[in-house]
Amino acid sequence: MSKETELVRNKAKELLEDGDVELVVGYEEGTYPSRTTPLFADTLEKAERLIWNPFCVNSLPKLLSKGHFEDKLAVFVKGCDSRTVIRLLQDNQLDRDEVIVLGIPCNGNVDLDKIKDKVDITTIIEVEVTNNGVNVKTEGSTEELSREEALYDKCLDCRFPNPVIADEVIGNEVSELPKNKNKDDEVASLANKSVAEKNEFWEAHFERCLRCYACRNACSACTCRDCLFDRDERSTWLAKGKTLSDNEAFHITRAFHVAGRCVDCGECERVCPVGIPVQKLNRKISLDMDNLFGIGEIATSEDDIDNPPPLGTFLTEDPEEFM
Amino acid sequence: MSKNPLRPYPATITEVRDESVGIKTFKVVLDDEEMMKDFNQEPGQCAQLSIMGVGEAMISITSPRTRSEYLEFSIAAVGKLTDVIHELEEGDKIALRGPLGSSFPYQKMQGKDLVFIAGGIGLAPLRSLINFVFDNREDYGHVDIIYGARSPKHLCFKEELFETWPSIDDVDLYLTVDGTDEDDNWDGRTGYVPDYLKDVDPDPEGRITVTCGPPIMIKFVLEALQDMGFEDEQIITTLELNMKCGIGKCGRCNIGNKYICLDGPVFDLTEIKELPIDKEL
Amino acid sequence: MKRLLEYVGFEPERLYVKWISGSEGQKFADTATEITENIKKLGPNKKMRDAQ
Amino acid sequence: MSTKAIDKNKLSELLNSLLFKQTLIAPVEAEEDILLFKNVESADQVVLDYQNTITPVKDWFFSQTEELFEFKNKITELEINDLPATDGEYILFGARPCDLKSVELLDLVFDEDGEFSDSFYKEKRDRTTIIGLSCSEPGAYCFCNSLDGLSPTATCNADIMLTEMDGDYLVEVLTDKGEKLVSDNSSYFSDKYSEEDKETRTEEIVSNMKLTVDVDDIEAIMQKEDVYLSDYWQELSLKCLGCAVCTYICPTCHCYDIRDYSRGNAGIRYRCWDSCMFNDFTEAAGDHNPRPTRRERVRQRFMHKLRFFDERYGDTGCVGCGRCLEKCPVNLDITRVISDVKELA
Repeated sequence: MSKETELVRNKAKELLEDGDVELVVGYEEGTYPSRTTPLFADTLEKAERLIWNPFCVNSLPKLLSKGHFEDKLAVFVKGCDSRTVIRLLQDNQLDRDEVIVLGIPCNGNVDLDKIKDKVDITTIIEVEVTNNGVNVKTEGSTEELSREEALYDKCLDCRFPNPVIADEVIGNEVSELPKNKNKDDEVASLANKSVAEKNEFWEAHFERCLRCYACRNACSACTCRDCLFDRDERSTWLAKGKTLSDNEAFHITRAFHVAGRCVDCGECERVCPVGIPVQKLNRKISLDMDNLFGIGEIATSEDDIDNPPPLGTFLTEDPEEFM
Repeated sequence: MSKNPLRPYPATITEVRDESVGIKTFKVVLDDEEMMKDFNQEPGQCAQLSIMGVGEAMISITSPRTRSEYLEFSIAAVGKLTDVIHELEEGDKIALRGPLGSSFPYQKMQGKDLVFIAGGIGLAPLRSLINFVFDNREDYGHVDIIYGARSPKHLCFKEELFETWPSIDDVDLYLTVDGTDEDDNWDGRTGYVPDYLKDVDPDPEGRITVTCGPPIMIKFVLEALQDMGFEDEQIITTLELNMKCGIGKCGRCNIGNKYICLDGPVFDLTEIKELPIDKEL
Repeated sequence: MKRLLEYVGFEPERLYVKWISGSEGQKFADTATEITENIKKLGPNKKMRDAQ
Repeated sequence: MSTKAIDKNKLSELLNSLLFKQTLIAPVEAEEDILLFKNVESADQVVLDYQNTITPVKDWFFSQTEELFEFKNKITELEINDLPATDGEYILFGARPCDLKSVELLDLVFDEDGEFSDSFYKEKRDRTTIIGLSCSEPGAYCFCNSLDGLSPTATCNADIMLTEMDGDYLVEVLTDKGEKLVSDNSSYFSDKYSEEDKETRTEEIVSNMKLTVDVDDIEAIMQKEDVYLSDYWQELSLKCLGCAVCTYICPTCHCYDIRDYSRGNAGIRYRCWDSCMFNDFTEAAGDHNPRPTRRERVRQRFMHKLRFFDERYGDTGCVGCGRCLEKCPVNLDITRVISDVKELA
């Protein structure tokens, strides 16, 4: 058992035993030790199944945003997830007094799709992620991979390895992570391409979209109870059918809807089954929003909870490019 | 290429009647005469009605096949499509495919006494069977019709209720309303359908009951019938869920191994009890 | 919006946003003429042509 | 019917020659690691050593969006016309056994005899010759071998089945359609292998399966009322995001929606995939919903696969392709559900 797993289990058991919470939300082993799945532990027995490792990727706070939970609960968050917590608090999707946020600093999550050609993912026993690389220990051997070779793209450009909101931090704070990738530069270089090239790039991606709405359902900013894409029977401009233009209209519309609210967690892109670079759209919007409204990175501290998203408010000093 | 099962055919509305509050009855004739002649719906079956560009909905055919020169549909305006249908007038076009779904077991009912129990627009699907029975009067025994609506204004098929049906031999009609407004000239019974059923107290011996109405009414009627000693096979009802394809494929109306659009809407209580249901439908 | 549409490959000239007051009739007419002329120069939009 | 062999280099020659006369649908890499079945213009594009495509072959027979008919309408005039029927012949190349099995299951739904047989599905099905391709290396999430009649080399309803051997492929010719294709192109094939060779190879491949699950009695267990009403479904639904990845990439899911596109006085009606995981799927007029929460929707999906499908059609609705557990954003795993449900009973 890893040191982190032990800490996570002990913390969960302590909170449940003391009656501080009714439910602890964390991860347990999924199909394989290298795959994780969310666990809602409401008993000490279940808390014994909790784990923590670099495969704990999906954002847990999003699962709490449905108003399903009446009891006080605790949730484990990484740096990126902690921004989701702020996002959800901004939207009144969570009640700050009812959630104990347990932060765990993170060096990056391992992408099984990336490493599956190099190691047999069914035999992975342990993985260690450091600033210098990723060591994957399997039943037979240990593979040393670079961060680029093993981590999710979203983790290669991580600016928030440490939780920005937490009632308690478990484990040691992570110092600055290496920048193995620069999303903003990628956005800029795509933006500088010709109209035709940009069109070709996006159409090739949008054409594959299945309209499964995984990006929406995993999104920290998508908190509408009744989403307009489920209500398309009432709209004439966006059909449920899968055509390139409907797919395109879907993605452009969704990008707008998260403008100024996207916390760059990268879950949309991770969950997309057909590999659409959704984050390249959302990041572009975030950069534009910063450029127009000077908002910088949003949801980076508890103080941001009361800062309304810029497109949800009107200020007389708002920029007006069209005047 | 085999026949496109999802394609409807043009039809013309030949008559529109105001039935009750928010409910209209449409008389519809398929434009293709052959098709109209061969339509041959069984009592209780449905058809898919479409307005192009708006959508399609499964509606029960309220006229019997013994009156084969037209099809009647009684429709409450409850959604986007039915709102548009309500604006249609005589001579307007609609599209139609069917007949779809299961029918009442009218052959099994032959020689039996029958009790029809309906609430509100729930009389519409039963009406096709009631008129079928009356068109073959000698095949069936005594008929009781217990029918209720929210108020006298909400009663459907008033002409049949007050004139046609009472004049038929060996028929008893029991009408009730939940309540009345001041301007209602109502000297009949006030109260709920399940209570009236208990008062009428039909003898289960040699009887089959058919019920349709709002879910809450069906629930209490089914309970009452069982209390009176009716066996599950003697209790027949119709289920309704959101349906799309009408041919048991699109998955919307799936409950257990059944598709309501194809295997239903008519079920007897034995079949319903076999369905996995954990709450009221 | 203009920025995003441009990013996904629309010609930026296809979207106009301009503030015109109800009293500025001439400005409205001039803008409409200007837009029409520019769009004619661009020719038909090639994106999202498969829309039904 | 007969067992033959084809060399690896001859296979691509064969595909290129078939391309001239027929439309070839085969797995291609649309983007790095994103494999999809698509129309192929040259045999070079075809990927042979893949594990599973993202979307299953159902996409070919039961298109994600299918136009049903066109209409012209005014209030007192209405014209409805079928769209021109597809012509031409198709070859679906490279379908894995799980996907082959799924076509067998979809046949039960769409291609039944009777008045409601789905003409769109049937048309494509009748015009398509299926060349299956055994899995040489089962994927990490594959569990087909746990299901009845399935294995990484099962032929199911393929017309021709290829199994990779050392340097060439063992070819099983299984139907008249397959026989025709092979006899029309006989120069590409030789008589090297026998049925025994296939058996030996199958054993070898099966020994590499990573994931197994015991599905015995699962239908009977799912039929128990206690299981249906169990709190387990509520617990399971907590982690479900409610997206449709599992159902859209599932080779046997067949739910669809019907919608109209219309502009002015004309338009088309089309159908498109829909998912029981969406919250508005069963919502009726008046906001009444028989599956109001994720609990009922998650339960419906597993009940349908493991019980209802079997009750209606006599076969399990899961083919063990492993796509849903792999692609589910939270790894909601049907193999885990099967073993958990067994514990409940």
